[in-house]
Amino acid sequence: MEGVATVTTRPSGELNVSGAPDAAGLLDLYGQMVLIRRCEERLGALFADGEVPGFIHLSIGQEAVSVGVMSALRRDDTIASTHRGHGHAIAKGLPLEGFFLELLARDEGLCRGRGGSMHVADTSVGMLGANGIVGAGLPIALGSALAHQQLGRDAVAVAFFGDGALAEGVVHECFNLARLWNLPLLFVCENNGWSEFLPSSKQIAFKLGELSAAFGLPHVAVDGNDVAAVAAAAADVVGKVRAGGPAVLECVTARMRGHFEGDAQKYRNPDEIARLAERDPVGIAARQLLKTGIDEAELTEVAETVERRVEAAVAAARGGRDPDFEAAKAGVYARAGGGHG
Amino acid sequence: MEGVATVTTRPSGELNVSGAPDAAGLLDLYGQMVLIRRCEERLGALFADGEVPGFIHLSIGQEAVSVGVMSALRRDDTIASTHRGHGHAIAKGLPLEGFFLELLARDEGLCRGRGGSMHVADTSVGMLGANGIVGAGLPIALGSALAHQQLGRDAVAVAFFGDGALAEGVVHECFNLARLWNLPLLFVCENNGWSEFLPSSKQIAFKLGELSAAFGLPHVAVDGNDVAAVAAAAADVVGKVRAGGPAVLECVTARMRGHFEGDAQKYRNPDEIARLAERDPVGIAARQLLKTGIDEAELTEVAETVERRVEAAVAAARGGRDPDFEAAKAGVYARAGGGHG
Amino acid sequence: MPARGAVMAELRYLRAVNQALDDAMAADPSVVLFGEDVGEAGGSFGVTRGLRDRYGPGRVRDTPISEATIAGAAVGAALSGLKPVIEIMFMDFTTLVMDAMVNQAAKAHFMFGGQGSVPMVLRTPHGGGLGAGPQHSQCLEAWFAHVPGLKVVCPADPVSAYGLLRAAIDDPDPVIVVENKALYAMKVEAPERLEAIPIGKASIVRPGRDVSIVAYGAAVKTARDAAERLASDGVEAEVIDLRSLQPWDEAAVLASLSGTHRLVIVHEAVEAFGVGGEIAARMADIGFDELDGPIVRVGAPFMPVPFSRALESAYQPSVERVVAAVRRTLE
Amino acid sequence: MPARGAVMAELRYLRAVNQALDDAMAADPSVVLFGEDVGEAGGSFGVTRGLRDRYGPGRVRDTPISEATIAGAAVGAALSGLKPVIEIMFMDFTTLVMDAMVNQAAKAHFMFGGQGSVPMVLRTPHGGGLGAGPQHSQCLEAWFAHVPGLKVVCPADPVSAYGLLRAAIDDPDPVIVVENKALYAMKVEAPERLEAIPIGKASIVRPGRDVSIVAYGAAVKTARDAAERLASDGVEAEVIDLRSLQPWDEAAVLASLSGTHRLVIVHEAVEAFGVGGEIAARMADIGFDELDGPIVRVGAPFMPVPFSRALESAYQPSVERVVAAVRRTLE
Ligand SMILES: Cc1ncc(C[n+]2csc(CCOP(=O)(O)OP(=O)(O)O)c2C)c(N)n1
Ligand SMILES: Cc1ncc(C[n+]2csc(CCOP(=O)(O)OP(=O)(O)O)c2C)c(N)n1
Ligand SMILES: [Mg+2]
Ligand SMILES: [Mg+2]
Repeated sequence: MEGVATVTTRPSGELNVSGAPDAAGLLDLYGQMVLIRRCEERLGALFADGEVPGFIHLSIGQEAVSVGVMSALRRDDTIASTHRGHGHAIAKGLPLEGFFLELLARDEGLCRGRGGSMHVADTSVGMLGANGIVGAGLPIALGSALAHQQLGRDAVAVAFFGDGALAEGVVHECFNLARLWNLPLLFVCENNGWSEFLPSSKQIAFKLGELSAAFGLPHVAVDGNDVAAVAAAAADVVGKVRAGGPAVLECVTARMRGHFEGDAQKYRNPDEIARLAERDPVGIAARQLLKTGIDEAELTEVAETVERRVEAAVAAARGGRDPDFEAAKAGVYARAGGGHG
Repeated sequence: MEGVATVTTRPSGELNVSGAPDAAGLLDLYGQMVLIRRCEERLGALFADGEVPGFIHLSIGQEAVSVGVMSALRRDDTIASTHRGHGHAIAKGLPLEGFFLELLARDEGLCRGRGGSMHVADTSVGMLGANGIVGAGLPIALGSALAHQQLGRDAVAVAFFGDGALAEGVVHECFNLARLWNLPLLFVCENNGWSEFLPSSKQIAFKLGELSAAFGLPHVAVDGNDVAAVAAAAADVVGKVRAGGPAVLECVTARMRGHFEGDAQKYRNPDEIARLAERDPVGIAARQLLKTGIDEAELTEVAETVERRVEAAVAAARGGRDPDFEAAKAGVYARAGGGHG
Repeated sequence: MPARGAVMAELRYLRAVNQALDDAMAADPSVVLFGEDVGEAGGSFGVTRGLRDRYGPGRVRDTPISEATIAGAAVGAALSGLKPVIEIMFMDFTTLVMDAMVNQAAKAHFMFGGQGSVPMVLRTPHGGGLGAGPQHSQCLEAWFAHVPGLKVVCPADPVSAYGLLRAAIDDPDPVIVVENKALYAMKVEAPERLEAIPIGKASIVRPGRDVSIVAYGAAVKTARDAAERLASDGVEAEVIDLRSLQPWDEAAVLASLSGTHRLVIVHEAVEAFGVGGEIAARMADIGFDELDGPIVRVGAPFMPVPFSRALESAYQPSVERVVAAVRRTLE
Repeated sequence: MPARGAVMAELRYLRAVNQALDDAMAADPSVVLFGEDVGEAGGSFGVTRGLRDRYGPGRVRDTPISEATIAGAAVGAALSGLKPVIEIMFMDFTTLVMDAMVNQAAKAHFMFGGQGSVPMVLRTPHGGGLGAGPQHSQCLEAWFAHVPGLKVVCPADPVSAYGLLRAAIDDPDPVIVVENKALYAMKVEAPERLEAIPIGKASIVRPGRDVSIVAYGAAVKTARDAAERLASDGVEAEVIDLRSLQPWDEAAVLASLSGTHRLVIVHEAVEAFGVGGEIAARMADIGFDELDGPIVRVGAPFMPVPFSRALESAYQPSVERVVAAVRRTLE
């Protein structure tokens, strides 16, 4: 199949991927992963304590995908995310305080408490929103890529989605249209093996690589728990997308928590859960760093810095105001007028 | 790719396909094609004269698909059709008078004048409806296949669709689900090269064979203008579907008329139109028959019989009543009750 | 049909739905369920728990995330001898099944001239109050009620949840059963026996002479609470639980209005262009001579369902707003 | 903005839409069009003819048959600096774009807390009269009017078709422009200049003192014709063309009702749970004291749009039915 490449990286734990970040770069990626991890752990606790309303889907275990892919993007590149979008949001550079303020439903939050976890957005950094509708981010990213192309910007758009989302027809429509219009659009599938409470193998009858090939989309598969590998693959594929059109990046990863917080995961084999720690992307990166000569103390420092940032954001969020109802009601339209009924 | 076969038949004009019908069988298929052809020509004229309301999409040039596929089906097998569904309907055995009565919007019509061309149906012969919504027939056929499977019937369901429909996401959803549940479902793509006024190559970035392979669906491609070839391929693949699960049959054919009646086809190359006659499935079958020793007189007789049947049906249709409005209004539900507002 | 649950001391809404599915499947082998996670996991809200074990993986099927195909397949299955009951996890996701429901399910019986019918049920929960935000809380029933060929019911309590679902499954036409996430935990004392409740019939849940309050779904409780509050001021409100939205019980509403001459309509859905609009419009026509005051609606304001608790509680129809509405029409 | 068409002697509805697109594209390079066959073929109804040649294949794009992606892409494009105008060939096919329009386009500005907006337009023709049958004739505008965050307009004549579309394209929010297949051929004497018409404002197309007839789309002509007929009997009907359905001009309707004290509402859509329900309900509340007779609606009966001419012409709102409705409220 013309133009179709499949790349699979080495088993995690070795920092040997061509084009991979150097030690300083890896430390930076590591720091971002620790940040996301800590944010989500903290959110989990806040949720359990009733401080976060609604329901939240944590991306713990999948941080390497967010951090690795985003390391290849510029601020003017755009992304459309999913219900499991905290990692994408933080890695794309959302202000941490605005993020926590939003998750705690405060008026000072990024979305002024109207959206919450499933709708976090920051258009100023090209983050076009988490999304509560599986698959709905893809056409949004496609439209964004169309805007980049049509307005002569050399930006790319990235659509994140899970393996379960592959069952939604709109995903296939987007593959087709991206190819037809040769859009600067990268499809990033976070293949964590699950779609809610069922293994996605019971829901998806095909391999993404083969599907991509049928659509004439270059497909790159990477160990999504190895941030260096993801970063290297993303740097390569994003460059190609920017220059020459759409591609698919499949990140094989693992959901270390339940589908949502509060999910007891009775459907999951305890062995599988037990083995998850081995694949922890934060641990993998830590081991890689230690091998390069970085010492424990530096990692501890990263953790401490992150801890301070996160606690500061949490404290700020707790101090936020409840949003005002009349103001919210007045904010349905960018330009109101008439009586809406 | 396991379980995937691609069969391409010889160029049309030779009756040499293994499992192909014998001369008597071919004459029967020929007769059905002539019947569909004549019905549609007659409909075109009636439409031009204002006797058929709405708009109609003729399948002239594609009769071999309807006749060939249906020759492999039983009465209890079910089909879901498209906006271009006259051929499917007639080949599946709809009563001709009821068909014309419907197209002329009569109360005695198969759908009592409520549906018309795009909604012709006859559940008693397993014809679950033409459809005005591109792609919408596929899930209906899939559900019908599910019923066959679940109720332990050994019937199959067939979903007809055009090449343009391949852009609808629901088609891909159905490929996936049919494979997952191993349903007795045959997908028949009538690839006529056009989607309304654009070549489908400008709308579809993939080859159906490759897509089918990605879904693990056996794919058979056949010259859709060679009824013997279609019949042979259908007999084979329907047998496999009945025994063992879903498959795709791609019939490469040609739309000899405009997208709908009244379409001046300015977008179409006159050369292409001129060359269409060579591929006329009725002509191809006639030449095949003549080679087997059947003589012109027999073909003429077929034409005359068809002519009489069609004219009788047209006459009957013209004699039909207008449907009654109150009766129609009372027929929205199978079980009414309460005031619907 | 006698209920298995006849010995239960209390009945929860969620359990009533489960029982209705169970009883319907036991009674009729052509009833099948499919939807996302309805099988092994027993449903995202736990509604279908135990049914896959009881009726097997053929009759209770987990589907991929393909709503359009789930609904479209139900149409085809219903045309071919099954009685499918599908679950759409949140009513907000019915945005993805509109073609199947509106262009196919609703119209088949009519547009095929009376051949066949589409005995399918689409179950889906609507409603807020859980901080689920703008894409997981919407009440979109007015869309379906506008479509000739569909029927729509919305049970407000466990007994109706059982009874309306049984009726829906028995019905030869496509029925949307709108459940309510916030009501799943609601419990009542279990009745002696559970029975189907006819589609199209309202229920007077509290008699009264001064004003008629028409409500459905979670708003029935709000209306009852408002009626209690009003009673302490000497205003006797009659509360009508519509139960069915399409067809809805015009006769019952008109009869009540003829006794009270005042009408308030309450629902959780957005007020503008909502179900209450039709009821009000109809009564402003056929009930005009009975009206002694304006028809006042209480519904959600014209905004998406907000995430924050503070916003969402101000957003949802409250007892205070219903009381104020009643006072306004009595002025 | 002066119209190019200022010299035309007559203006057709179809041509007015084309002109609005043309002028908007000339004025603003961020306006792009996409949809099925809108490019090379100039649209299934010919609305976009010539635009691809004028503005190039980048700004006027033919899409595959992927409605959900067409609409969803418009949302993403609108969030990223374009002003997309998409065409959905028949309003019946908007069943396939509900998620994009309702869960994405309508909510983005609100749920992102005011960041960005979605300046997209979805153009689509509704309406019957062409024998197009149950899946190619529906009027589904009430669905969209029920969704906070969307705006909906429905031009009844060529001048409005131009003006409302220009306003829709200029608008920072998502707007559904509902055209009418049967009106595409309608022509009027061309005005001196064509201008944007503000969204949310109704137009009194005929003054009168005895009854207010509120209509939109093709029903405006029916209402006018009915008014003429009534005038010959000495009944002076005021005819209001709503033009915008969301937001709709409550003040204009109330003002008219305050003069006439009688209200009839006419539309081609199904009456039950249709746009007229909201107008009636609102007037039965805020306009109650003005009402001297029942509010009567004239819309389609509760059935799918039938194929046969005999059925369809009985199905569509007629002058006779409007006259009868007026007589009933005057009784
Ligand atoms: C259209 C739609 N259908 C169903 C859901 C409910 N739902 C939320 S997440 C999810 C599973 C998604 O699986 P996947 O895409 O693999 O993402 P993951 O949760 O594994 O990150 C489902 C079914 C939804 N939000 N939207
Ligand atoms: C959902 C939907 N979108 C668009 C249309 C309009 N339409 C009718 S036929 C057609 C082209 C279909 O092409 P194809 O599937 O190849 O069938 P063919 O007409 O070639 O038989 C289109 C776009 C429709 N009927 N339904
Ligand atoms: Mg997953
Ligand atoms: Mg075609």
